[in-house]
Amino acid sequence: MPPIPAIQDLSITLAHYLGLAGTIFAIGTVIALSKRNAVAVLMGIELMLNAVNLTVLAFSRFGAGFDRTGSAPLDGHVFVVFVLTVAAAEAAVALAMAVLVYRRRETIDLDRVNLMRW
Amino acid sequence: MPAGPNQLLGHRVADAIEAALRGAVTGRHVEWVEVRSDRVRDVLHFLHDSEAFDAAQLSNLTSVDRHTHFEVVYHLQSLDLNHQIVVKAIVEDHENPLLPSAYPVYKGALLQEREVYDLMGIRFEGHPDLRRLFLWEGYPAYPLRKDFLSLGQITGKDVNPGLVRFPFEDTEDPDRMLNAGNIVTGEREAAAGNAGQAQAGH
Amino acid sequence: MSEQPMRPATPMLQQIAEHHSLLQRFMGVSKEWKGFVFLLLAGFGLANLAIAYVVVDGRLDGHWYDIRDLGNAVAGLRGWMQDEGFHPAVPYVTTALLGALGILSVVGGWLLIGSWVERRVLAKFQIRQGPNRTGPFGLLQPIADAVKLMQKEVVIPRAADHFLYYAPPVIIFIPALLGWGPVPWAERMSFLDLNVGVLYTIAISSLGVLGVFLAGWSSNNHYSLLGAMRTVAMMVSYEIPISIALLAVVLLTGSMQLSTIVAWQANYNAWLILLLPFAAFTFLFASTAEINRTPNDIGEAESEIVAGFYTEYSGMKAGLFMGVELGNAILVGAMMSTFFLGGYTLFGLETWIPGYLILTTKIGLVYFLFVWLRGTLPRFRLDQLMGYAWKFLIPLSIAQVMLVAIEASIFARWDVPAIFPLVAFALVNLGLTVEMVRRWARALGYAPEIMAQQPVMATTIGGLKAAQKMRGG
Amino acid sequence: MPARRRQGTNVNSTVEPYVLNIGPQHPSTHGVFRVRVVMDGEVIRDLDMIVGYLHRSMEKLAEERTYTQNIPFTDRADYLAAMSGNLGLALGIERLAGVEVPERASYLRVIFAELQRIASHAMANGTLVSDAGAWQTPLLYMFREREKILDLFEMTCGARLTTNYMRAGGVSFEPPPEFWPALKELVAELPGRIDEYMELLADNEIFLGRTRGIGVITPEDAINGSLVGPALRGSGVPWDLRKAEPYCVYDRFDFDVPVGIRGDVYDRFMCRMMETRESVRILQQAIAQIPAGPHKNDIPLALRPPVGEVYSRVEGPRGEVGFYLVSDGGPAPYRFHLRAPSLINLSLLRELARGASLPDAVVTLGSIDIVVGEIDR
Amino acid sequence: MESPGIILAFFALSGLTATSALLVLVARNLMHALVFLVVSFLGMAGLFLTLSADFIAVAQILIYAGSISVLMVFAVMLTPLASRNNGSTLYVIPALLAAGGLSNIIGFIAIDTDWDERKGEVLAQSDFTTTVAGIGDLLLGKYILAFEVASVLLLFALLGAIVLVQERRRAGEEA
Repeated sequence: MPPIPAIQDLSITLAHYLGLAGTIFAIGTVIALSKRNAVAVLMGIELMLNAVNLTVLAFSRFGAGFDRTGSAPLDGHVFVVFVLTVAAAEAAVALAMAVLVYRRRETIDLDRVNLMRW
Repeated sequence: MPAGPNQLLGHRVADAIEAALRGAVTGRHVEWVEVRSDRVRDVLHFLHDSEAFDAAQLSNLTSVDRHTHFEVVYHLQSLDLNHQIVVKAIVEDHENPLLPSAYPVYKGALLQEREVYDLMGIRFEGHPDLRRLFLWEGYPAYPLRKDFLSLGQITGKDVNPGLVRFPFEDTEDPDRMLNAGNIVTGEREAAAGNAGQAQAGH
Repeated sequence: MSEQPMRPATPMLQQIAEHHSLLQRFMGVSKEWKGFVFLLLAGFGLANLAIAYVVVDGRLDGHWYDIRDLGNAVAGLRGWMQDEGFHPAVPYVTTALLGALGILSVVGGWLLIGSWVERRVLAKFQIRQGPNRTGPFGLLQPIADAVKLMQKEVVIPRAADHFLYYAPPVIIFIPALLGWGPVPWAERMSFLDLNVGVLYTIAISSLGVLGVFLAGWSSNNHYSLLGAMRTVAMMVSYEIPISIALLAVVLLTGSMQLSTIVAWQANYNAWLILLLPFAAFTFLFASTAEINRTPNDIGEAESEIVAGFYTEYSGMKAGLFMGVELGNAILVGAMMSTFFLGGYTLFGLETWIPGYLILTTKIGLVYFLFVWLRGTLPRFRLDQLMGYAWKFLIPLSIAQVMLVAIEASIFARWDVPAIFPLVAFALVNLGLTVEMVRRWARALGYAPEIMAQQPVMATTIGGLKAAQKMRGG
Repeated sequence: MPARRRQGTNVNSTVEPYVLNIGPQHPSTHGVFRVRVVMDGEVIRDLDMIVGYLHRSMEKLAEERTYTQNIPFTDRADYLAAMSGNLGLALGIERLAGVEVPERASYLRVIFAELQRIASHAMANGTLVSDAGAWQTPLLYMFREREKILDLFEMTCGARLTTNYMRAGGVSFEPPPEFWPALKELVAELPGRIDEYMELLADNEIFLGRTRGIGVITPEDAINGSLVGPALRGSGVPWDLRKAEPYCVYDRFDFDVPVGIRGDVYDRFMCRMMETRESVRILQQAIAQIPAGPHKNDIPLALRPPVGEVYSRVEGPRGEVGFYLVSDGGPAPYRFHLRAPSLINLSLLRELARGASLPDAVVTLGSIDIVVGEIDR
Repeated sequence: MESPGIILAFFALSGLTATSALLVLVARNLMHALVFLVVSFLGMAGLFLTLSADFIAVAQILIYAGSISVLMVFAVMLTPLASRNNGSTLYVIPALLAAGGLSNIIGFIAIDTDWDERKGEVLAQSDFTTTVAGIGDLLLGKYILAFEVASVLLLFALLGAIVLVQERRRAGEEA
C-alpha cells in the first residue's frame, strides 16, 4: 500500500480513474444484484457498463503500453462506441421484456417472475 | 283545429292507436291523445314504426303537474311527412309516479327523461342512467312540482312539503353537506341558528 | 336612407376607429423622440461606415476593438492578461465568464423582447391591439409580466412529489442555455466552438425531455401527465428526423463544427436551404415539435389539456417554462440560421456589418415565421404528428441522405468550379424533393380533393328518406 | 403518477384507466360544463357529463311571472342567440292568446333572427376552430362581424347580448334611422367575409385532418337522438323549421338548406358556414321587401290567455327552440317549458366520445355547439 | 493531468458521479432513482471529457442521458400497477459483500500494479485534439466487420423490441 500522496503533488493518474470505475462498478453490482424491480436492475447494469467505459477510456488515454503493440490510440474509443451500441440495444430489449412481463403478470418484480414460461 | 300548423288531429291518432293497441287510449282531445301510462312505450313504438305516422323523432318530452296527477307530454315529429303528434301519458300516482322509459324507442329521451326526473320526480322504468341532472343527488325535493313552493311564497303558517332549507342548513342533521366528508365544524351552531331564523323570518 | 355619418355605437368601436398603425403612432410622437431615434440610427450607420472604411483600409483588422467581431476583443483581452503575467486560471475564467454573460444577456434580452414581439405581432394578425398600455407601444409589458409572475403565490399541489416538483423549471432551463454554446456569432465569436458541434446540439436538445417528463409526473395531475407523455413521445420521435436532416448537412459540408458549416456556406456563397430544401423543412417542422410551438403544440394544447405538463405550476415557475419555450424558439432560429441560412454571413456583407447583427436579423425572421404559424394554423393531433414523423419525414430524410452522400462524393472528386456542381445539386434536390413528396403522399393515401367536399344545398325538406335519397343521388 | 392499488387483475388492460375531470373550468367546454371521462391513455373509454352549475330554475321562476316578464328569461337561456329565444316565446304567447302581429314587425323579427343566427354561427365556428388549436385567430376574425351585428342590436334595443326585443304582438322598438344604412353596409360586406373564411378554413389541410371523419353521426342516429339544427343537417337530413313550418314571413323568402354529406365535424362546420350565406340572402330579400307600418300591436300588460296549451318552436342557430306553454287562464303560465336544443343535442355525446381520442372529443363537442346557459336554464 | 483545473474537475465530477450512483442505490422511489441515474450519466460524460474523449462524451449524453433514461421512463409508465418502490431489495448483505470484495480487488490491482502509464509531458503531448475523424477511420477501416455486426445487432434489437411488445390480437377479439 503506497502512502497517501500529499495535496501539493496531487496528480490525476490512471489509478484514480480505475478506482472510481471500480467504485461505480461495485455500486452497480449491488443495485443489479439486490433490487427486485426489473427497471432498477437495469439501472444497475447501465451503471456497470458506464464504469467499464470509463476504464477503457482511461486505459486509452494513459496506456503507453498499448503503443508498443501497434494499436492505434483510439482503439479504446471504438470499443466504447461498440459498448454504447450494445447498451442501447440491450436496454431497448430489456425494457420491452419488462413491459411484456408486466402485461402477462402485472408485476415486474423479478422474484415473482420465476416461471420459465408465460 | 289544432294549434300547431302541422299538428295531426288527436282523434285520428287515437283511432289508429286504439285499432292497433286495444285499451291503450284513455282520452281524446282535438290536439292530443291521452294514453295509459303503463302502455306509453307500446304507443310510442307503434307511432315510431307505423308508416302512416312515421314519428321518427321525439321532438320534446316534458311533464306537467296537475296537483292530483302528472301529465307527461311527448311531442313527436315526422320529418318525412312533416307533421307533429302530441301524446300525453297520465300518471295517476302522485306520490310515487312511475312510467316506462321512452329510451328504447328514442335515444333522444336520454337527457329529457333525466331532466323530468330531476325536476318533477317522475321515475322512468328502463332508463339506463336515471340520475339527477341539474341538482345534486340527495336534493330532497322536486322543484317543478306545484307543491314545491319557491322562496317568495313561503310563509310562516304554510306547511311546506317542498324545500324549506338547503340540506346544509338542516338543524337535525347539520353534518349533511353537498359532499360527504365536507364538514365545516366551526359553523355548525351558526348554521343551525341561521336556519331557524330564516324559517321564522319567512 | 339617411345621409348622416355612422356614429360609433360603442366605446370599443370608438377605440377601433381611433386605432393607429405602428407607423402612424410613430408619426404622432414628439419631435424630440423622433430626432433621438433618427440620431441613434444615423450614428449607428455612420459608425459602421467609418469602421468599414478603416477595416477595408486594413488598419483595424483583427484587433480587439473591432466591433465586427467581439471575439477579437475577448481574444485581445486574453492576450493582454497573459502578457501581464496573471495566473493561467484568470484569463480562462474571465473569458468563460464573459462568454456566459454574453449568452445570458442575449437570452435574457430576447425573453423580454420576444414576448413583446410575439404578443404584438400576434395581435396584429388577429386584428387586435395587443399590449399598449405599459410604456410606449406597450414595450414595458414583459417587465410588468415578469414582476407580476414573481409576485404571484406559488401553489404546490399537496399530492405532488416535492423533491421532483421544484427541479423541472431549472432542469429544462439548462439545455436552453447550453444549446447556445456552439453558435458562431461572427468569425471568431463562438463560446464553445466544438468540433462535434452538431452532435452536441442534438444531445443537448435531448436533455430537455427529462425535465418535461418530470414536470408532468411530479405534479400528480392527469393533465400534466398527459401533456408530458405527449411531449416526450413527440420529442423522442422528432429527434430522429432532426438528426437525419443535420446528417445531410454534415455530409455535404464535411464537418460537424458549426463555424465550419457557416464558413462553407460563406465560401461557396450558397445557403444550404437552397441545396437541401427538404432537410431545411424537416429541421424547421421537427423543431416546432421539439419546442412545442404551433402547429405542433400538442404538449400544452390549451383547448385539450389546459396547459399540458406545466398545468400545476404557478408564479415564476410557470414563467420559467414559458421563458424556456421562448428561448428555445429563438435558439431554433439560431440553429436554423446557422445550418441553413448562412449563419452570420450575408454574401460578403459580413465584412461591413457586424456578424452578430446579421445573425440576430436572421433569428428574428425565423422567429417571425414561428409567430406567423402560431397566428395561422390549427393544431395537429398526436397520432397525426407521430405518423407524420415516422411515415413521412424519416423515410424521405433517409432517401435524401443517400442522395446527399452521392452528391458529396461527387463534389469532393469532381474538379470543376464549385458553382456548377452546386447549381446542379440545388436543381436536382429541389426537383427530386418535390417529386418524392408528391409520390410518397399519394402512396400514403393522401387525397385532398375528396377531403374538402362541401355540403350540398337542399331546396326541399324531409327526414330519413330524403337523406337516403340525397345520399344515393 | 403514484399507482393506486387495484383489486384483482385485468390482464387485457395494458394501461391503467384513469378518470380525467374536464371542466367546469376548462377552455374547451365553453362555459361551466363538466365531463368526467374515463381515459385509457389518450382514448376515452367512458364519459359522464355533469351539468347544472348554471341552473337557475328558470321554468319554476317563470310560473310566477307574467308572460311578458318571462321574455327576458329567454335571453338568459341561450345568451348567444337571445333573439331566437325571444322570437320563440313571443310566437308562443301570440298563438296562445290569439294576438295579431303587424307585417312590418314580422319582417323586423326575421331580420333580427337572421342577424342573430349569423352572429351565433360566427361564434360557434370560431370556437370550433379554436378548439382545433388555431390560437384564437379565426375566433377573433369572426368576432369582427359579430361585433357589428351586436352594434346593430345595441342601436335598436339598447342591449347587445340580452336583447329582450321581441314582444307578443310585435317588437319593442322601431330601429333608429342610422340602423338601415349600417345594416345595408353589413349585408353588402358579409358575403366577402364569408368567402374569406371559406378560403382560409375550408381547404386548410390541418383543419381537414382534424375534422374529417371525426364524430360521425349517421342520419338514423341523428333523427332518433332528437338532434336538431346544424347537427342534424350536418348528418345529411334536410330539415329546417323555417321551411317545414314557416313562421313569421319565412315562406316569402327564397333560400336553401345546406346539408352535409358524411355527418362529421367538418360537415357541421360547413353547414353553419353556408347557412350564414343563406341568412345573408334572406336578409337581402327582407330589406328589399319590408313594408311600412306599425312595429307592434298593443296588448294588455297582464295578458290572460284562455285555458289551453301550445308548443311553439322556431329554428334557432342551434336548432329547434321550443316553448311549451300551459295556461290556466291566469296572468302567469301554469307551466313553462323550454325545449333546449343545446341540452338535447348532447344526447349522443357519450356514444360519440367513447372510443374517440381526447382531441377528437373536444372537437366533436365544439361542433355540437352548446350554450351552457341553455343547457342548465 | 497536473493542471489544477483538471484535478478540480476530476474530483468534483467523480464525487458527483459516485454520490448519485450511491443515491440510485438508496433512493426509495424509482423515479428519484432514475433522476439520480441521469445525473450520474452526466457526471460520467464530464469524466469522459477530462479524458479528452469529446465524441464519446457527447454520445454518452445523447444515448444514456437522452435516450436510455427516456426508455426507462416509458418502461416505468407502461407498467403502472407494478411497484414504483425502489426500496424493496433482496440479498442485500451478500450483494454488498460481493461488491465490496470486488471493489477491493479492483482498487488493490489499480493501485498496486505498475501500469507503465504516460505521465507528465508525454501525456500532455498525446492529448487528442479531435477524436471524431480517428474514430470514423477506425470504424470504417480496421473494425468494419465489428461495425457491421453492431449495426445488425441494433437492427435485430429494434425488431425484437417491436415484436416483443406488439399486442397480439386474440382469435375472438376483433379490432
